[in-house]
Amino acid sequence: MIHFDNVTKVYANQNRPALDHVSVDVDKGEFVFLVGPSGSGKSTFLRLILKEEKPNSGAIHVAGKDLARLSNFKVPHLRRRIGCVFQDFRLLPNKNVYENVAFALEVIGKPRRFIRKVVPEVIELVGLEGKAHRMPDELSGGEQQRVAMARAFVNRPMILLADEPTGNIDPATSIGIMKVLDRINRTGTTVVMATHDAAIVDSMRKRVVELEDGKIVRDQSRGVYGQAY
Amino acid sequence: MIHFDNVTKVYANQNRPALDHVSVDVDKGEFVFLVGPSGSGKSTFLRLILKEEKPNSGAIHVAGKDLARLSNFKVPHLRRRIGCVFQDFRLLPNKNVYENVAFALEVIGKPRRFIRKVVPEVIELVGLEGKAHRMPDELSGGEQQRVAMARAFVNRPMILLADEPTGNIDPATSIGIMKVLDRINRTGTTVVMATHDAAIVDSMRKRVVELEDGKIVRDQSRGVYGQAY
Amino acid sequence: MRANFILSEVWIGLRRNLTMTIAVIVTVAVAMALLGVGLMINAQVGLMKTFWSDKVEVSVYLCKKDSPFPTCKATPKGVSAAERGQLQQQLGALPQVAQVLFEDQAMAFENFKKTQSANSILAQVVEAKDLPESLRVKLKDPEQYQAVIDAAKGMKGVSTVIDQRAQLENFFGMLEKLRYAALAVALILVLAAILLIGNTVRLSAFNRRRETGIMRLVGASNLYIQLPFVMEGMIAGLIGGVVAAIMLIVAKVFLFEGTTSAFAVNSQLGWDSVAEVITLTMVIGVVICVLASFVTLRRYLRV
Amino acid sequence: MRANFILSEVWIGLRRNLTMTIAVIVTVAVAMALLGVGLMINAQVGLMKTFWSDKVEVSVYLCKKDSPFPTCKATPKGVSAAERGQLQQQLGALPQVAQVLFEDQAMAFENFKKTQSANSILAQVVEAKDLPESLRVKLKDPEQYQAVIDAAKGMKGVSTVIDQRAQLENFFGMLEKLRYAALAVALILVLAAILLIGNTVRLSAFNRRRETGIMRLVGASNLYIQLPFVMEGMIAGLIGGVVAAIMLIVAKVFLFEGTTSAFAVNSQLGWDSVAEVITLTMVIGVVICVLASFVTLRRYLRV
Ligand SMILES: Nc1ncnc2c1ncn2[C@@H]1O[C@H](COP(=O)(O)OP(=O)(O)OP(=O)(O)O)[C@@H](O)[C@H]1O
Ligand SMILES: Nc1ncnc2c1ncn2[C@@H]1O[C@H](COP(=O)(O)OP(=O)(O)OP(=O)(O)O)[C@@H](O)[C@H]1O
Ligand SMILES: [Mg+2]
Ligand SMILES: [Mg+2]
Repeated sequence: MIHFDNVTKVYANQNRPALDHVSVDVDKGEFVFLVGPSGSGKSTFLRLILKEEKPNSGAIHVAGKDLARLSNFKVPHLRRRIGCVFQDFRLLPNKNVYENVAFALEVIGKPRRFIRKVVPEVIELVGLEGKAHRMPDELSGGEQQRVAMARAFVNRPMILLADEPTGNIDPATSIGIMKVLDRINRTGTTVVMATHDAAIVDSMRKRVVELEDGKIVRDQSRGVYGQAY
Repeated sequence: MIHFDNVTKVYANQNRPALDHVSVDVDKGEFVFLVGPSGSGKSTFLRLILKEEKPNSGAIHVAGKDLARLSNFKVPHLRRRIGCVFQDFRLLPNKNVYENVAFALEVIGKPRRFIRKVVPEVIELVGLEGKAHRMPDELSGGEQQRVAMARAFVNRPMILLADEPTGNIDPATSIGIMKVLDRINRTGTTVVMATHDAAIVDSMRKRVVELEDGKIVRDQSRGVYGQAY
Repeated sequence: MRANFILSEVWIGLRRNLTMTIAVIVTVAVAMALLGVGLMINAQVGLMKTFWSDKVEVSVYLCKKDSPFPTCKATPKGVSAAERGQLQQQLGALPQVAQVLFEDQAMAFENFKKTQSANSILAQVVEAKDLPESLRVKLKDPEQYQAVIDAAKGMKGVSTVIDQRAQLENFFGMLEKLRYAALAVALILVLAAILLIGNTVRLSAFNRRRETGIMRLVGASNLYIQLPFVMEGMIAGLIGGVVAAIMLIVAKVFLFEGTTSAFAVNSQLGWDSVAEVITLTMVIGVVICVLASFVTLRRYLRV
Repeated sequence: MRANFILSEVWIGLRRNLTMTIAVIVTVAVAMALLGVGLMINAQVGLMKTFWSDKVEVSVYLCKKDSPFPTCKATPKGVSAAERGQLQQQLGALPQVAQVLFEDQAMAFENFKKTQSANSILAQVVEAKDLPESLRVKLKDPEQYQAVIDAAKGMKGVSTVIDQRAQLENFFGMLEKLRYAALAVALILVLAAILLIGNTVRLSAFNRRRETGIMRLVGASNLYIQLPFVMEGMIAGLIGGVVAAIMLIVAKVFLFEGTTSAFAVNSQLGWDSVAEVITLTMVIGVVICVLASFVTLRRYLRV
């Protein structure tokens, strides 16, 4: 599903690469934890999958498509098949919770009837029932994160990328979120999740890829968070 | 240092209060963890201390001053004595790391010589040496959080408020940050920190105030994160 | 991509950026109204010029008895009817001349009284027999008066040749200046409008760069992202154009009708030319807005 | 709060919001230039009016021998020198009259030839003795001609009374229209400018609301937060004013000097009035910018 082949990414005006000759294969239906210290390149890895950034060298294939050869015109179609929870949420500040979630469906032209049915279900799934008409700045940090979560998987994407989806959520809610992610994963969706939450990684026992200074230092199939803790 | 007396805060257009008859006393030099599930009112509690929001009823005293009686004109002077790490960082997007940290000193009119000496020290303290000239959007999430941290305590405030300062940081770096906070606390600064990180709370053994639905459900002097985990 | 979703996005955009929208409307309205006034002044001046040019003739005055003009030395008794007929023929044969009419003393006196009405005293002191006879020469092309004057001056029995155009030249010079000034001001304003609108659209895009960035990451196509901006620009441009049209109609009624009647000119700018000007400014306004939007967005909304 | 820190913030703000700054400059420049032109047209029209008003006199024509005017029936032999002296005294005694001068036939002929120069034929046919004598009455206040005319008309030996003003009324009417049109356009533009600048400042504040919010939370005072905006507005306003001043000077040289010389009027707008207009527009421009900034920021930058 996701193939990184010797990928190097150096941001403009930086000398140290954010990703350094990284090669990974993620198969369809896998659940992968991306761990590593702050600044090790986890978010960069996810951004490359979305073609939000372009690699300096190496090839990336997502869903069978070579991203380097994908025309700008086709990029939106790729992104519609990938759900993404961003580290900084990226909610539309002028739309309420319902509209933010519905937006991901409206963009891809789903009929209104379908939207009306699915969106409330997903909002309930992340535990925000009754807050559908709040604006993002009327929500707590964790609530915003859950809206981002809902938006990412409302259109049942093939791949779900999650950048620290539990960073601002209390452990109890986190477990709820992880259960949802697990359920989504079981329906066949590939999940890649960057996280610092040792407890979650340890309890899930899924594949763990560890980055350090842009290099892969560990790739374990049923791993734990790591030694540091 | 911080006295909440029967404080209730209901956000505009909301029916459920974000804080519900809360009374707390935080003495000078104390270290307080604020815990509780997402949406329980932790950020609201911190915002009230900064007079970013006003309570609907009840009195708040900070550093001996009644906030209700503090004129708008005096608010900046209060804020200069309070350092704050926000949940969403709130860095100035057009200033680099050095300038962001220096800004807190320039606003209060510190001499340039002083700024040149202190700012690099603090940047090193949070582990961002060598990244002083990066812009915020060239930093990873955790790096941005540490810049916010540096800005909050560069002017040695009387009170330090921290809203999930380790939410986006890996455990190793988190421990470093907590050590810094502890050191600051030992110099006499009052620290109030909202967090979801059970491991940190458990390891520090400081006073823990737990909120739930805007009410204080626990106030323990050498507490742990809680039962949920 | 459902049409009504896009329309609702446009509507939300217009309302949310109300001040933006108003700014674009005001800019378009002011610039287009002034461009329109410039074009109308231009048309009016053109009309007046042709009106006057048509009226203008070369007057060839004939020698009277004992006329003191040196050219009349040859005909001390004045010009006879035969000589006059000959002159008339000679002038009519010139390639530039359309028509030659004879104005006798009675007609000259009539005309004199008409034009001198403001100065009633003169009308009392001048008699018909004091006035000279003349041949009124109408030209095919009013610009080519010089050749006719030169030719007529050399003819026998001609006392003096007067081109009425010379008397109007000052007036026309002023009108021309007015026309160029109006067009120059209008041009500056249109340039300013392009700058201001481009700027406004850019700010609008900049303000919403977060939103558009999110749209892109969620998989919205480029067209989908740009359409609301361009349509907002178009709608604002249209409204501005309508306001400008109203201002132009007001200008036409109060300014032009007033001024031209003061000039005692019945070469009024017709409503058809006003309609033309309004259509033109409207189209220019909308095109400016759409172009400014597109060009600006190119830079801001890259994938 | 160090001055050079604030200045550097202002400089950064101006550079970063370059398009904003340019927008404000263009708006101010265009609006102020047009306001200036409006004021200059206003001043020019005023000048021309007083110039002409000063020149204008009431001409009281005296009866000649056998004058056909019905009022001259009483003096069939014309007005004698004594009667003329009496008339002169009577007119001089009127409260509105400043001076009464006598114009004899020779002077009348001179003036006639001067004014009729364009129509050289008339000068040939009219002789000095054909022209009537007149008393030229200068008024203290040119507006109060009616009373003088009424009084003079009833006097014995007066054939007719002509107020030159009546002849100029049409011309003045047009000038007045021009003046009002220019001022109206200028006013609309100033209003548009206020709207546009207020809008631009608001957008600028809105763009930086995150920054200003952070400043407030870090403990920056209100003045400190607002000063850069206001100073940016002021500087942009000043630059716009300078551009407007240049445009006004160009207008003065090319437009006004050209047009007024076409009117053969030596009542040229002096450089001192131009300087006055420039100062005025500059002050208005800066004040608009600063006020627009302040009012807008009040709303946006609350604690
Ligand atoms: N736009 C950018 N320009 C320049 N450098 C960047 C940019 N974005 C990230 N970096 C740098 O690249 C490195 C990797 O960043 P990345 O965001 O991938 O880290 P991360 O693993 O997500 O960290 P965290 O856990 O703190 O979010 C960091 O050193 C960061 O400073
Ligand atoms: N500006 C606002 N307007 C309306 N409601 C708000 C606003 N800000 C917060 N709330 C609501 O108030 C409650 C408390 O919010 P607060 O941000 O204090 O929670 P929190 O404890 O910080 O949560 P988290 O851990 O998720 O950050 C939440 O239910 C939230 O939805
Ligand atoms: Mg990251
Ligand atoms: Mg919070």
